[in-house]
Amino acid sequence: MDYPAVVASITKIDRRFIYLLVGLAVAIPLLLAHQAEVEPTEESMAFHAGVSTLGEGDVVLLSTDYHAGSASELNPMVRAFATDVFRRGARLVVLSLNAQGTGLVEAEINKIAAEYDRTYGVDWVFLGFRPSTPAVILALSASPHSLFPQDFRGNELAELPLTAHLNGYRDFSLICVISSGATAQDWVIYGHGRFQCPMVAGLSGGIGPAFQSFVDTHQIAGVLVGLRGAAEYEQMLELPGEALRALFAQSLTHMLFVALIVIGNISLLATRWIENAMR
Amino acid sequence: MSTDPSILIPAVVTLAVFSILYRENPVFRAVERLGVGLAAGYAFILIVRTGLIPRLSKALGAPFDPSSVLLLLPLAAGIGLVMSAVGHRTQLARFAVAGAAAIGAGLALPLLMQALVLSQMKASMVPMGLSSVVGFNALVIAICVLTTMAYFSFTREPTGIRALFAISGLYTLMIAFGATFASLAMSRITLLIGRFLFLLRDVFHLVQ
Amino acid sequence: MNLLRLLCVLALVGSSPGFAQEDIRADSVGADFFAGIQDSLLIQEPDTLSSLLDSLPPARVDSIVALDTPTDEGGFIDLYWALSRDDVLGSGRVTGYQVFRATEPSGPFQGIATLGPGTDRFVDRHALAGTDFYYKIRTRGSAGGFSDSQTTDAICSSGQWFDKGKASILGALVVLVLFFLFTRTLPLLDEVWVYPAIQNIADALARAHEGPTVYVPGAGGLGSMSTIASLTLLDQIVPLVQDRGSTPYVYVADALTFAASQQLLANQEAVFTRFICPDRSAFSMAYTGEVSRIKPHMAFLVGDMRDEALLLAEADSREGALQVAGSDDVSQIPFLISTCELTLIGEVLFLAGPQLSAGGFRAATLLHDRLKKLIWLLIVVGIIGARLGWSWYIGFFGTGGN
Amino acid sequence: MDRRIRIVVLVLGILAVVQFFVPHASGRWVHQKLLDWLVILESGALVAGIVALARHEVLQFGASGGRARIYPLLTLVGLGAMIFSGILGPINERSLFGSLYAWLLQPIQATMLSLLVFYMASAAFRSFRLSSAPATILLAAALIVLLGRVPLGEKIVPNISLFSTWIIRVPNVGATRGLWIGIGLAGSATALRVILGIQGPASWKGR
Repeated sequence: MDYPAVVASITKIDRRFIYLLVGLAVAIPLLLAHQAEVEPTEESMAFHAGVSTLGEGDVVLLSTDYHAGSASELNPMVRAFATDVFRRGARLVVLSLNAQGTGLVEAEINKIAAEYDRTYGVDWVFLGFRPSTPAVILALSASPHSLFPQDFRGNELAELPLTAHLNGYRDFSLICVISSGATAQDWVIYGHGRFQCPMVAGLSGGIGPAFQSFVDTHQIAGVLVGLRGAAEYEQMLELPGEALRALFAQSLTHMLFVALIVIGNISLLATRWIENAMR
Repeated sequence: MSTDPSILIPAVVTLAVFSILYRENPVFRAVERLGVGLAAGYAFILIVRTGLIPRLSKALGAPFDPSSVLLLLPLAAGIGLVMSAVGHRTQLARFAVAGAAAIGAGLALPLLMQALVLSQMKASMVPMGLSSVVGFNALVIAICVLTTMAYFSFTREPTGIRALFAISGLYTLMIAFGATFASLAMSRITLLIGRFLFLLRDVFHLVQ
Repeated sequence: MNLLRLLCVLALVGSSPGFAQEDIRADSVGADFFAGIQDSLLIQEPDTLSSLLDSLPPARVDSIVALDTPTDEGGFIDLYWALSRDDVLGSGRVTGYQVFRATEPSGPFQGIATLGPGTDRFVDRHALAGTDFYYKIRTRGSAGGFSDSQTTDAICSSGQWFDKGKASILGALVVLVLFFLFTRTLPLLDEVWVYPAIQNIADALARAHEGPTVYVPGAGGLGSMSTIASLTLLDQIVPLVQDRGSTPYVYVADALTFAASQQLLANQEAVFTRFICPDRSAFSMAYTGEVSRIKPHMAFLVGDMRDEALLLAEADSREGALQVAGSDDVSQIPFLISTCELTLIGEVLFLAGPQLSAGGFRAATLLHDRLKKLIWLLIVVGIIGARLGWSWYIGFFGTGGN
Repeated sequence: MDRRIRIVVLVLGILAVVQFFVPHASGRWVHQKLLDWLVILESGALVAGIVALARHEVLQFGASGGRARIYPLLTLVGLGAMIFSGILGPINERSLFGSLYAWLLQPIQATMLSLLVFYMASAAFRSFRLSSAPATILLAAALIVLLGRVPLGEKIVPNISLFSTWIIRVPNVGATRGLWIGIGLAGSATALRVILGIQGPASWKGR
């Protein structure tokens, strides 16, 4: 048998074959519909604890800063967070620092608000999107009214019971940032840095490790990281949702990644070894 | 299979985008260009219709406030930007850019110091030692911070003990980058799961 | 009345055995005598006792303090008080507190807030600056009874001109400015070591040839310092690239950055500056299309690169371009390292422009290294200080709430 | 001209720094005005940008021929459809504007980003190599975290999640903290130079 040729063919495998493997690794577990179980991490528990301090009537600022690309990871967090807030009788002011976020979030929260019998304008308000991230974060400190004279639906903010008397960060008991990356850093620097308001964050998986140091400094009280964070939060709320189910597919794809890295390296080492042996 | 257009249309474009995995093709290109136009238009409407117009109409409708005259300055500069976009270069556009950069820098300066420098410095100054897990971890973190900082040196090549620090800094960075890479892969996988779930559940009804 | 109070306390001891004995001892008679009564009463009739106690008003709030919020623009008053002694977790004796406010010590008092049990502070956010206010706290009990605290002294809120909590940041800024001025007085070294990654860029540029070179100054706005740094680098690179016969294409996602790069390159011939889309992910889509059309041989993705960076890098690598990437977003760096030939990690991105320039900017390098040395030493001292319990030293670095 | 720009930059920059330390109402007023300006400038620039984009696509449509013409046309169609539906009708989720988003834009973008998994898998196979000592360390850390963050990994290698959590909480925090300090320092030095007009718009020669 021609070993060098076999090994070489592994290294030069068509990338479309790898694409197919990835597709299968995601699709098959989804078809099996297996629900994973997870053990919550400290950071997720801290996130939950942060939300637990809310009482009846407290106002929470939720900033949903992500685009459609991260929706499958972050929408479950928004759903779980809104459910948690409404269950506690707290109220929600939502905005988005990504234009795309507006289209994703309003419908989601609307559904949950209906489920918990919450009225728009009294229990929650959607402010919409504004450009220039640092400016918006800083401007909310004084009052949302100058930046958002109207909400996303065109209502005057001064006429809605929830927002009529809002006067900057001191009126918010908690700030929750759900972000795919672009703005979480800005919230730490401009939002927490300037006003020291309690803040929790739901981050897409990729940026989680980079933000761990802000958790240690208490600049962020607690974080949910990626799909796993969302799944842990769902489990703590006893709210079986999409995240818990998707986690199984995630597990298998991780294994595929590990296998690919290992096979890639073994084939490389083998090629080198064979080359040396034949010389 | 679903026949609802609100499911079918997204399904078609989803598959059109996936077609790039097989090879470069005109359908993918077409969908991509359509997406660019849609995204630009979407952002434009949100900014103009929900942001600019209510603000301006409020400023015009409200009783005269001397301080709102100050808003005319950036407004003029903004108009200068629009004019330069259609080919009329004006000095106003230079003021707009310079002003925005200056305000941005001024706002950022103390906050960068606070959030990225002072807070992070303070967090490293905790009691450490080998007798407890917490102390040990704090020690490792402190060593990592100091070596990573030593890795970047711009005035002269690190030599001797500094070179040792710099090398350790490189290894520390690699550990952090490895961890981040893995988490990033994780987050991207989730996106794909979202799309597959849409296709398998909403379009083809293969899963509940 | 004293006897009633004693009974209340006893009931609490009975219902929660862990309740701090010190509290009781502190304001009652001798401990031995007390323990005797406790035993006899509790053993005899606990049920009757607690039902009797429920109908009594809860203990009132003591030591209420009103202070002007230390750093604000005026209009805020902080209230602190010690919890009612009946307010014990799980006992349900106290159902909440009510905050009352008046402009005269004799009233009329207006209720301004209702708070849950276990709350011992409140911020009045609508205390008109310059007006005297008087406060009292009402403790509400489970059976509808209540008791009012004493009225506070007059308190008046005012705005402050300096936020003392930010003194350390001001100190840091002063240090930065002083170092900045100091490094500018130093003579510039004739030969300055160039950081390897930056030297590699210079080498790569020297190998540039005809054909397009693509430059993306990040996808962020002018408010990000990395965008400014990237534009400085762009300014250095464009003439170098053009000298080698290559055409620079600049693609920008943020509108103000677009205007800025147009102005920066206004007197450069034959540079194509294009605004694509204000949306980061749509920008990366459009960029992919553009790159496959113009087929660059070199691509710079430097600046405020966030999650779109991966798509951009992937597009370039499919076209086989030599890629130089740089980001101050720590989470994007690993992937950039694995896909791009050269990566400017974090702070290197800020110093690439200054280091590549002919001389004037060398001061930037010097300033950065000196400041970093200072910080390094400050951290080392802080670590030793933490061991020795120098909280005053570590306090220097505290900023507000941290 | 350059002088006037330098003065504007210096004054605005210093105002923006000073207000940070002033809690008094006048500090808040300056802060509010500066932010108002920034948002208005940003909005103006966006309108300018969209105009430039449309102009470019129209020019490209005129310049290209045959099948290539369809691409600029599609961008213009997308742009026009969004803008007209957004101006003429409501912009809630049930409107034409909302439907264009939910039916076309949202799936296009979500799918586009999900393609990255495929690219990353391919990159993991091809370019994650034990080529040097640093690369080996990066690889090892990546493998541990990949295994440790999912329930299945724990079944293959017991206690790996503890180790992966330790990596994220300890060495990772140390390294990123070192990076953040450097970035914060370099960023604030850059900001100082922008305000003083040594770097940034005030230092550009222009025409």
